[in-house]
Amino acid sequence: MTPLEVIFWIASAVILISAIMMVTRRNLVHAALFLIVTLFGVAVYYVLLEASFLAVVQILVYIGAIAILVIFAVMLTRQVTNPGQLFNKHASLALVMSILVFIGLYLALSVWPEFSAVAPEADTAAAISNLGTAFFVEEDGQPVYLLATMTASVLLLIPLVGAIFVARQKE
Amino acid sequence: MLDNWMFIGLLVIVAVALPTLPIVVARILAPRKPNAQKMETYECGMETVGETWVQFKMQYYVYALVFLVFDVEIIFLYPWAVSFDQMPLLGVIAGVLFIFLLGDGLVYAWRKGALEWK
Amino acid sequence: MNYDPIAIFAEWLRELLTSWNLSDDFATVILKLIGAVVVAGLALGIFILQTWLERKVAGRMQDRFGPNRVGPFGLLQPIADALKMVTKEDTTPESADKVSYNIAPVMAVFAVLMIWGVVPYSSTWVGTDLDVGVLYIGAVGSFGVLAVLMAGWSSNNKYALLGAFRGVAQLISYEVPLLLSLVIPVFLARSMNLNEIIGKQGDVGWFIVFAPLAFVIFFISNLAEIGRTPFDLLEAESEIVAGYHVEYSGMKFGLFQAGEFAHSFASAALISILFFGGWQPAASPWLGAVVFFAKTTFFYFVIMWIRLTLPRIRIDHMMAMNWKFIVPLNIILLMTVPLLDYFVKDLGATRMYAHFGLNMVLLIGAIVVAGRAIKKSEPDRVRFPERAVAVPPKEETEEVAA
Amino acid sequence: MIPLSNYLIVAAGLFSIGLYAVLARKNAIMILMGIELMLNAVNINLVAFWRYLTPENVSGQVFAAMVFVVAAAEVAVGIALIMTVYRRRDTVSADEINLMKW
Repeated sequence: MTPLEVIFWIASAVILISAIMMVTRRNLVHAALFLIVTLFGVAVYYVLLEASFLAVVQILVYIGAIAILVIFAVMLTRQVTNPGQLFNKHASLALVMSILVFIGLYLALSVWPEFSAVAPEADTAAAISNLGTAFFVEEDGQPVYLLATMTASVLLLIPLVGAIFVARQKE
Repeated sequence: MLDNWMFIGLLVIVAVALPTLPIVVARILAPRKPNAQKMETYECGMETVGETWVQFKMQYYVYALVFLVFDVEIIFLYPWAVSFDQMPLLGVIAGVLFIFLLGDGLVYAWRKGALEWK
Repeated sequence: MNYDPIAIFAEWLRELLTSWNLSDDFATVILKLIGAVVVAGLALGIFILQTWLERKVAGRMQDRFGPNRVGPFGLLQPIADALKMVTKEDTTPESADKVSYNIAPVMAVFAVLMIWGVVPYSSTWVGTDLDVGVLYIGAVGSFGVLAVLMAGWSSNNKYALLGAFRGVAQLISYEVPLLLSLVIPVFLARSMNLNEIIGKQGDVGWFIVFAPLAFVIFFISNLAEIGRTPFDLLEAESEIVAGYHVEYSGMKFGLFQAGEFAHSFASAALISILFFGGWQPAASPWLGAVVFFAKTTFFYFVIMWIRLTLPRIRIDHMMAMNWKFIVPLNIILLMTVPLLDYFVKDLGATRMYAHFGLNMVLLIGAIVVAGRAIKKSEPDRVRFPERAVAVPPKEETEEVAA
Repeated sequence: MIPLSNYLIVAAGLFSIGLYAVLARKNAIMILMGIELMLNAVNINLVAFWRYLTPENVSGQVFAAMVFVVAAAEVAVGIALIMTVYRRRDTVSADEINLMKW
């Protein structure tokens, strides 16, 4: 096993185990902390896939913002240890469905010819500046994402509207 | 590039181990004589009343939301700044427009009073 | 002149390791591990020196001696402090969430130590040359926020939680101008790699001239991120006991303290790298490191100076300053600077003057607008009453005269 | 070298766990966290496809960035809604939020 493979298996184990831990926690802050561990593992994946920009953004956006937001929400709704039933009455059905989805995904992917492709040699260092041009430049022959970027910008206004909404509520 | 990240990975291990070490040393060296009063929650000598989660302002959450917006904006701004030399005028204007839209949102939130600390 | 002892040492060590029949990969891992230990150890070593320096400077500024009992000039004081910390009883409140409670101080130090992984000490001495260095610094900062939140929540104490909420509100608010102002040096250097940013400053001039406004914003938001006195609302010992770490004692409290100190030095290092050319103009590794640390110590001194001089800001003022002044100003800066740069980017020295001029215009405009807004919002500001003079009662004086 | 299949299988597993959280947990915040897991699984796939199939074209990374944006907006609005419901009805249990049912 190469060092890369060792890191890959450790990261996979961390991702899956902490995801399962997250789902089964009663204490929601603990669940959020396990979510953070999972997200960190995904960041390691991005590093292994040589998408260093996304790895850093994963930490910045997911751990730095989204996870903090979730923990805030847990604390503000005072539902840290939610009493009573953890799972709803369809929990066993949901478990069966999730496993079926996993098997279905696996079967669907395994017949795909590229399923066990090996990574080609590539210059991934240029990806960051290519990202910049991909986001903002419209070029012939290149895929065009300018519209998507602008839509993202508009989409980001929605949380601001949400902020106004939350701020204006009466105590 | 993975070589660089290997250093970061090792630094993660070291940076966790280094602060853990004094805690472990302190656990060995420091005295431990717990008693019921010492282990109480500190509240200026009073016994703590009620649960910890008492009324918190929604305002905290509002700031977190506005922060989230700008944090995500970063994804687009940094690659834009890095690849500015390859940018035609259209790209420059698109980027400025992108920032303008978000600044516009901030001004709107401001006018609607979301940024007031109450 | 470019004698590089670390490179020579690394080469020698690699040869030694491979002569023991270790594979090349394994030797690389060992070398990098040693590098990581050196980088993290250096940061902690600086922290130990800092505790002495900070108390000495604080003493001088407040007209007292500071530590002067242990060793010459009190230089051994940090060791005495460390011994005391380690042998002090460490209480954990009964109702605390044990795991989070113990992880939080480690994470607070972790977040700061990680910054040093990408800081270039000189042209060749650098932990690692990440091509996303600047963004990486922003990313590891989010672990600091997490540490505050975990410490406050796990203590299960109202004051701690209140402090944590305030602290997180402050940290995330000021992370916005921090990240947005970092775009400007990245933009000017067209790179996120810290060493390339420094190299670019050697070519075109230090970015403080190009972007004084970004520097001011970066400096202020860094002060807030450190959480020291003008912005120490997350501690605010006179208001909410001691904020999020009220329950911590002994070594764990010491770690929070270490995180704060190391963070202030790391911020000074970032300021000197991003805006003052880092190890420039010295090309040789030795001299570069000396120049870098001299600059960093200077900015660390400025941070200390501010801490020891200014009183605490009120929380609503602090938030208003961030969201209604710094962030809008930063957004305007981000919209105008690229537009200007698109037209002047090939003009050499003119480019520098253009950038400087634009920054000055924006700065003056912002000060004027903000001044008017403040006057408008607080028309009946509390003014000092007319100076009271001790006047003897009238009757008495008349009596005496008669 | 690690084949593409490893990443895809782990991503599928992560997706299924997220799906289970969404379907089975009562707490609405927990459901949002499950959605985050699912989005992360999707992102792993996008980045893995980029690296293994089209590394010369950054489309995969662009899509992943868009997923970040959508995830952030979704969490922000979702939690704002949950908090509003919590204030009105004093619950965050998805079973009890049945205003729209009839």
